[in-house]
Amino acid sequence: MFRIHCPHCREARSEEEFSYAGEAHIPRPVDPSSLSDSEWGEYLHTRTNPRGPHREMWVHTAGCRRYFNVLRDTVSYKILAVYPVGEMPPEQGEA
Amino acid sequence: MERYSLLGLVRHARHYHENWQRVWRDPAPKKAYDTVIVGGGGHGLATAYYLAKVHGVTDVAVVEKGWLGGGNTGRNTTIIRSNYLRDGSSHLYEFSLKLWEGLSQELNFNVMFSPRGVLYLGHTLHDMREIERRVNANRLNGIDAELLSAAEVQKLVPLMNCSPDARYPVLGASLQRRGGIARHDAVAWGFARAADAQGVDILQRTEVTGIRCDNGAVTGVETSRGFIGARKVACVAAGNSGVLAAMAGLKLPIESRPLQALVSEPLKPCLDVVVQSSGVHCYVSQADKGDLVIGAGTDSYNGYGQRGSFSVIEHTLQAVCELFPAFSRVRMNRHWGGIVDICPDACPIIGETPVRGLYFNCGWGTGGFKATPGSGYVFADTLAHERPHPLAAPFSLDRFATGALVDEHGAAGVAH
Amino acid sequence: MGAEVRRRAAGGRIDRDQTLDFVFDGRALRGFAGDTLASALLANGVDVVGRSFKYGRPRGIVGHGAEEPNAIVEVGAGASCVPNLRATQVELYNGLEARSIRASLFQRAAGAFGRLLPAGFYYKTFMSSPGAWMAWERVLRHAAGFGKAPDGADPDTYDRMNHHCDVLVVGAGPAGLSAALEAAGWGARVLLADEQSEFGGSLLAETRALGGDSAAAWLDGALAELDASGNVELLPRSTVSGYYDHNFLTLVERRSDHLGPVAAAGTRERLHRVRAEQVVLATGAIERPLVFANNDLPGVMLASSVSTYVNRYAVAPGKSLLLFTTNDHGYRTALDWHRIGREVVAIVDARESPAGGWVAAAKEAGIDVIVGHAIIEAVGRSRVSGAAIASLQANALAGTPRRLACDLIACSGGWNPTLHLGSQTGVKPRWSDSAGAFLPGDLGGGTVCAGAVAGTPTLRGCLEQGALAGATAASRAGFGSGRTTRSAPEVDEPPETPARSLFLVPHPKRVSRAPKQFVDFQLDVTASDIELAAREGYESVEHVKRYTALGFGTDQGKLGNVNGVAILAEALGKDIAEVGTTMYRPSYTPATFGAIAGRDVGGFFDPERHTPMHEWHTSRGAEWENVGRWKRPRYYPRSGETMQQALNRECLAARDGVAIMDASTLGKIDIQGADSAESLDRIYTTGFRKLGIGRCRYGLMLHEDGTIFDDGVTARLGEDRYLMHTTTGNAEVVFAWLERWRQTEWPELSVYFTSVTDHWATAALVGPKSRTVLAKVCTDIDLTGGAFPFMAVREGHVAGVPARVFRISFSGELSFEVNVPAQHGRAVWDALIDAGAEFDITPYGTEAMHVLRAEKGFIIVGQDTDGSMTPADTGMDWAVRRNKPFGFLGDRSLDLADHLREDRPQLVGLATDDARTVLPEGGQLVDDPECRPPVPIAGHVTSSYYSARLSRPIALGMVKGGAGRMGETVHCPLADGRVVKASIVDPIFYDPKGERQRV
Amino acid sequence: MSEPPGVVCRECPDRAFVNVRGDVGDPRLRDAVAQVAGVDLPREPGTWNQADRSRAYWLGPDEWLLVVEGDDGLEVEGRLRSALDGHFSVVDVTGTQVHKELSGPDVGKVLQKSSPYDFHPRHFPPGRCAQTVFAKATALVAAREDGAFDIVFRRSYADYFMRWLADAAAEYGYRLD
Repeated sequence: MFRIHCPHCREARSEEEFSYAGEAHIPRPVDPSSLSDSEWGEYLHTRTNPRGPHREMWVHTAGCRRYFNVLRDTVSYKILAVYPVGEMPPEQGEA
Repeated sequence: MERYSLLGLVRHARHYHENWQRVWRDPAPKKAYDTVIVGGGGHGLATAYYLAKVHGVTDVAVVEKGWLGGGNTGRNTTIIRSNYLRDGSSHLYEFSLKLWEGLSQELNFNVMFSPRGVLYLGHTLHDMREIERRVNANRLNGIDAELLSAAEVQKLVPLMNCSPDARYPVLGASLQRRGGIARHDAVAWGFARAADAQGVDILQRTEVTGIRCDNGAVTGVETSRGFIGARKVACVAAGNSGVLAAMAGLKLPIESRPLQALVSEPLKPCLDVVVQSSGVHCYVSQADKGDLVIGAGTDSYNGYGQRGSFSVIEHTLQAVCELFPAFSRVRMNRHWGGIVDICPDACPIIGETPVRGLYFNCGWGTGGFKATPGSGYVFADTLAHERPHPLAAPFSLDRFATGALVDEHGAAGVAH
Repeated sequence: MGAEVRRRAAGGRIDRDQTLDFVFDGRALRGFAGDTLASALLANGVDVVGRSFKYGRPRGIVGHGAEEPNAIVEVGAGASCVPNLRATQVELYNGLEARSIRASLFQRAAGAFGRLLPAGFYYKTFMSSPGAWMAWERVLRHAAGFGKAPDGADPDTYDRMNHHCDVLVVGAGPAGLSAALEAAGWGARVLLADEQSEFGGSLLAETRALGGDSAAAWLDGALAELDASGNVELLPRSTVSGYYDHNFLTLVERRSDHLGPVAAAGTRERLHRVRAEQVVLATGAIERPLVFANNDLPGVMLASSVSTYVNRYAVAPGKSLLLFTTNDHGYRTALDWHRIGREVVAIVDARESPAGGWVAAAKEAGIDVIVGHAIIEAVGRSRVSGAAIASLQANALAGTPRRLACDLIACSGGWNPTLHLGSQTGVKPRWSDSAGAFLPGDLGGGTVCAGAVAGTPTLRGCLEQGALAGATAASRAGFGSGRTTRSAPEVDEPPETPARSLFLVPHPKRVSRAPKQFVDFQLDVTASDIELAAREGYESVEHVKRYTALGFGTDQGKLGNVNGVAILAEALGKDIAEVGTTMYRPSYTPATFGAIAGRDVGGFFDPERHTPMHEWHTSRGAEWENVGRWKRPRYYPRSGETMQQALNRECLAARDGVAIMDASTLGKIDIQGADSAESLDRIYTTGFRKLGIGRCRYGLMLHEDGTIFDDGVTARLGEDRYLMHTTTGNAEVVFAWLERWRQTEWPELSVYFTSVTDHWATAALVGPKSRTVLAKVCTDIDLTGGAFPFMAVREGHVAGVPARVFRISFSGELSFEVNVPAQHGRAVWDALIDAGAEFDITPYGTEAMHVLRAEKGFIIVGQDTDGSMTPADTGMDWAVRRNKPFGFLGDRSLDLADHLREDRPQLVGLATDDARTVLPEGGQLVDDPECRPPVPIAGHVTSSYYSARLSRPIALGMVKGGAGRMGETVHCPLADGRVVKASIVDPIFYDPKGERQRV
Repeated sequence: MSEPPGVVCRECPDRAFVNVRGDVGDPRLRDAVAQVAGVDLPREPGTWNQADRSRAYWLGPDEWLLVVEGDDGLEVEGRLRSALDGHFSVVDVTGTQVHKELSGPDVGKVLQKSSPYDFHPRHFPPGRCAQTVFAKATALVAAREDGAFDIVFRRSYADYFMRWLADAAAEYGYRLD
């Protein structure tokens, strides 16, 4: 049961208030029509799915309804960093 | 391999059970094998067994980083059924169910397959339409399926709350009588013992740390016990498929998530069929030992922690108490998690990869246990003939490029 | 009434003024307030409290708390029965009724033929034929299981409560109390929980003085201080059952079980969900039993439990005690026994030369201390009558065993720290040779272990360590310096001789041939079972657990696990550390389903969403349909009407006169900003840029994989303002979808989305007379077709309330959807009903809505589509614009190879040839009805109704390549064996040109 | 029951609710709200401001709920719309919102039963507000100077919400005014 710091509400809130929104940093291709079927399929379905630090999006569904990025270890479940959409994660461990 | 039987038990009892032999050997790894199977769970061991038994390929090692059956084989709620919606999946699961029906005899190991019937409840008009669609499709595919009224459900499960006043009343159900449960550990052990007897090397406590490729073809696996050469490498390691794929430079359309389950304390028999409801999110059966075995949902996030969010347990038990108000006073003994590899269409990936000689069998999501023998059988066939078994063909990796997804979200049950 | 033959006249923490009558297995007995069922049973001389799981052997009480494996009872009866309670944790109340677990015939037989049933016997037999197991299973199932499930709905209620605290202290023994005092002193918000009815833990049975005063007096002082502190919450009878990620813990509080079988008022149990900044684990330790032959005989108990019964409950569970110990601590039980004037037969100490303070005290008291010996076998039938002891050298026996007579054997094999909670977090316990036990692993910076759980052996040490833990935890949570502010009370701690590690006591016979040496009492796992597992190659501790069932009981192996691991290590020739222990999982002790569910059952299982007109529908006797969380009227039967009759009436009213439907549940999203149109263009397959103000357009929304996800009509309200309608079930998903793209991919777009689903109450006024009816209550909108055309929206007043009126139609009839702010919804609805009265305005529900739209061939997303269908599959290419600058979500997928196949399922109409039979929804369609399974499937029926307007059945379906098969015949096999023939027809059955909705 | 109830729930009728979106850094937005409703938009996350008959609750970094007693939502929306300029959104949501006031010595316990949020006065003093999970729905909860709480939730959940409150508060004594 995670406790997640919402960067918009600026406080830690309980997991029940949030929804997971998948892997972060998968930008939509600028020109989908230029992609082959398999390149498009990769955008649609292929995920990093790492064992360890994972960059993912969460949304504060029951709170401010804003999206943000989280760097979370998928084994220890420790949250290593929380950072805004559109930014890259800070150096690991800086959380 | 010594044949197990009642007579054998009596004979061994005379010698105080001091003469039982090992169920499988503990060999040192050879330098190389024809085929190395990564993952000593039910699917991997079944693959090894059928490779040896059906195809005569015995130069096989099963490499397991921990203990046999320690992944999802030993963590699931053991529901077995074949009433899937789409042709591709129903044929595969039905093939598997037929193997289950004779598996104890085939392996000479009692896997306690108990075809006590699987009920799938409908709570809304929409549910009932979907159930009817599935029941009809099942019948046409030669799979036993019945449509039950709420009254018939009540008769089958007296403790169930079938009141029309419930928040989501039971409107009816599908019943697959040939479905049921089995003893999960026994499946891994039975396949391991039988594969070992065919000459397969089972290497426990051997962790794969790398997959070696040369010129687009696999040459073997790096392990914690050194390099093991192989002409073919078959990865069957639920919960680790992505990690293994990355070792070969591949990415898969898979996300690994915790799936939770729980058991009550042992009770005298009070539930004779398996009950599934995706409407109120409740999957419950009663094990032979008496525990209520309850499947909870998957967590919404990726994780390899073999534990999940407590809210999932709360929601599951709300559903159980809603559906079985008498179980409210029963107590939860243990809950735990497994890691399931989920594909976008809730169907597995079975077959070749862009790396020659490297095969994957993964992505079974929440429903892999029931497929164990069938999955092993078709995967072994695919490995032996280096082309997809016809039943595995719809589940190739390239469907994610062509768009030919199989979409079993409805029938796969657990909401993803 | 039974006599309390073993109750002492004085002492203990029981209240002798309050006698309590209770019934055990039909026997009327008596105890006192402060008793547990176990202490009362012992006081009454009840030796056998149950039969064992596999062999049906008689079993007695072994422990005094959560570790008790044997005394499993059923309390209460019928719907209020609670199965599988431990008698050691059941507080006695007046009138309590308890039953033990009886052995079945099978178990009695198993007891006699036990040798036929080694570990895992069932894997090796019962498989002569595929049906053999099902037959045997029936027998075995009835033998297995402990208590009976209640037979009816739970009469009690439960709830849950959330907590946030700086420091949660788990366990209110000496360490926990010290921690709580210290943390509270620094001002931290403290929660102190203990599973027992009284706080104090081991202090409740402590005979030594603390700081010169009695333990009881110190305890009272500490509790008074905590009580007076404003920032401590005390939770007795509260078991911390689970320890989850990020310091989230669950506590189950038993609020009424000590008073009666059913709570007289309030909730029976409460689940506390705790978010703790810091956790102090002060969970203590459980004494380790010793594994010798027949060690399961009633009368073999833990030494600490014997002392607890003597000191706390004033019960002497026997006459003549033989103590078997591997450490100095055990001696205190012999001293307690001696102090109350009972006979200590001897102390059998496995060590060669114990010389600690307690040893000296025992010798001083004249107790016979037999060193270098072990009890190798307990003797007796249904109760211990003696023991065989033998000299124990290294790890083998020497000399001839001899017999001692006794009726009570107390065992002390050392201590197992209660480290379950720490282990639940995923951190493996580590073996410590010096402690001779598993200790908690490194639990990280949010947890502090204190006291016996951390391996601290002495009371003084526990008090000191607890205080330090409290200060540390408070400091980490931001309170204080981390230093302790008070000194621990003085306790007499004599020097001790190191303990001896002894797990399996040797027997003159081999393990496989010796009388059973039990490791796990509850599941009848013996040392020879573990050896057999190892011999057969089940070498991992997890395999052994699963093969033998070691630790699988409701006690989760609190007594047996460590002995089992040690015996396995010995059998494999490995170290205990190498073998390791299995992972402990929540719950620490079993937790009631109801408590975890809380109040979210029955009427609170899932919220019902109501529209402002809900009461009106109720008053009209609506039959309901659940759509998502909404309650929607399905149809309004008049008395004596069947559903079909009501439907026919409702449909005909909409086609011929005027009908009204509550459409408030449709999702509505207000869209504002300069880029509103651009956003809509990207989200929908359709184009919105050129839509005129005041006009509406239908749109299809796709997932990125090209499958249909939602549909609805969007209206342009102003230059930069739109209103989107979504389907009822998808309202929230679509809203989240819009926000996701806006926030994460398109932050440059100037657009805001606001959900207004709840703000608007919507009445759909449908039928040729709808204009006339609306005109009666709406005078400021020109309703004529020329001024207010189809697919337009106008603002004005309806029944005096500001309203938006849409000329959109899901029925294909002239239709006005009247939207007013929800607070006025009911009043406007009433006004419309009144206005329509002269035209017999007919309310209709979702079922008639479905028929009306099916007559028009309109799809319902989720019914006619199933998550795998593209616009082309549903014949809606007309709603797809491929030439927009950005494209739209999902557009690329429409060109994927599989989406261009010609034999994809496509939406068609189906007309049964007999024009009588209504096809079943979900019916499958085949081309060849004679084919035997597996039959190639051509398609399926998605929607099917009897159309009153057309006087015949109509259906929609998905048929492979259906668009090119018009006029062909398909067959629908029914469950009863009949086969219905149907023709593939155009999906629009009524008014194909759409003239009626445009009038 | 002569004992004073532990929890009292009071209806707060006759209010206009308007959802306001925009850039808080834009003075035109703040000025327009101040001019129309007489209240400052709070910039601090999780806080609310009150002035005379108006309240402004922080909902998100660019979103507020404006509550004006004794006014009409559509009219407030209209006045704001004419006072505003640039990229903004104002929407009358009066029909969406139900506003209740919870007070009494045991109100904290009822909140604890209903939400995983920490409403302890150390963490949630007067002037704070939070949107959070409330039972199986969501709500906006605000702490007031007088120790009571304002609770705002969606109309379609009202039946569920009111039954939930009555049930959760029953053990402390509950009165609905």
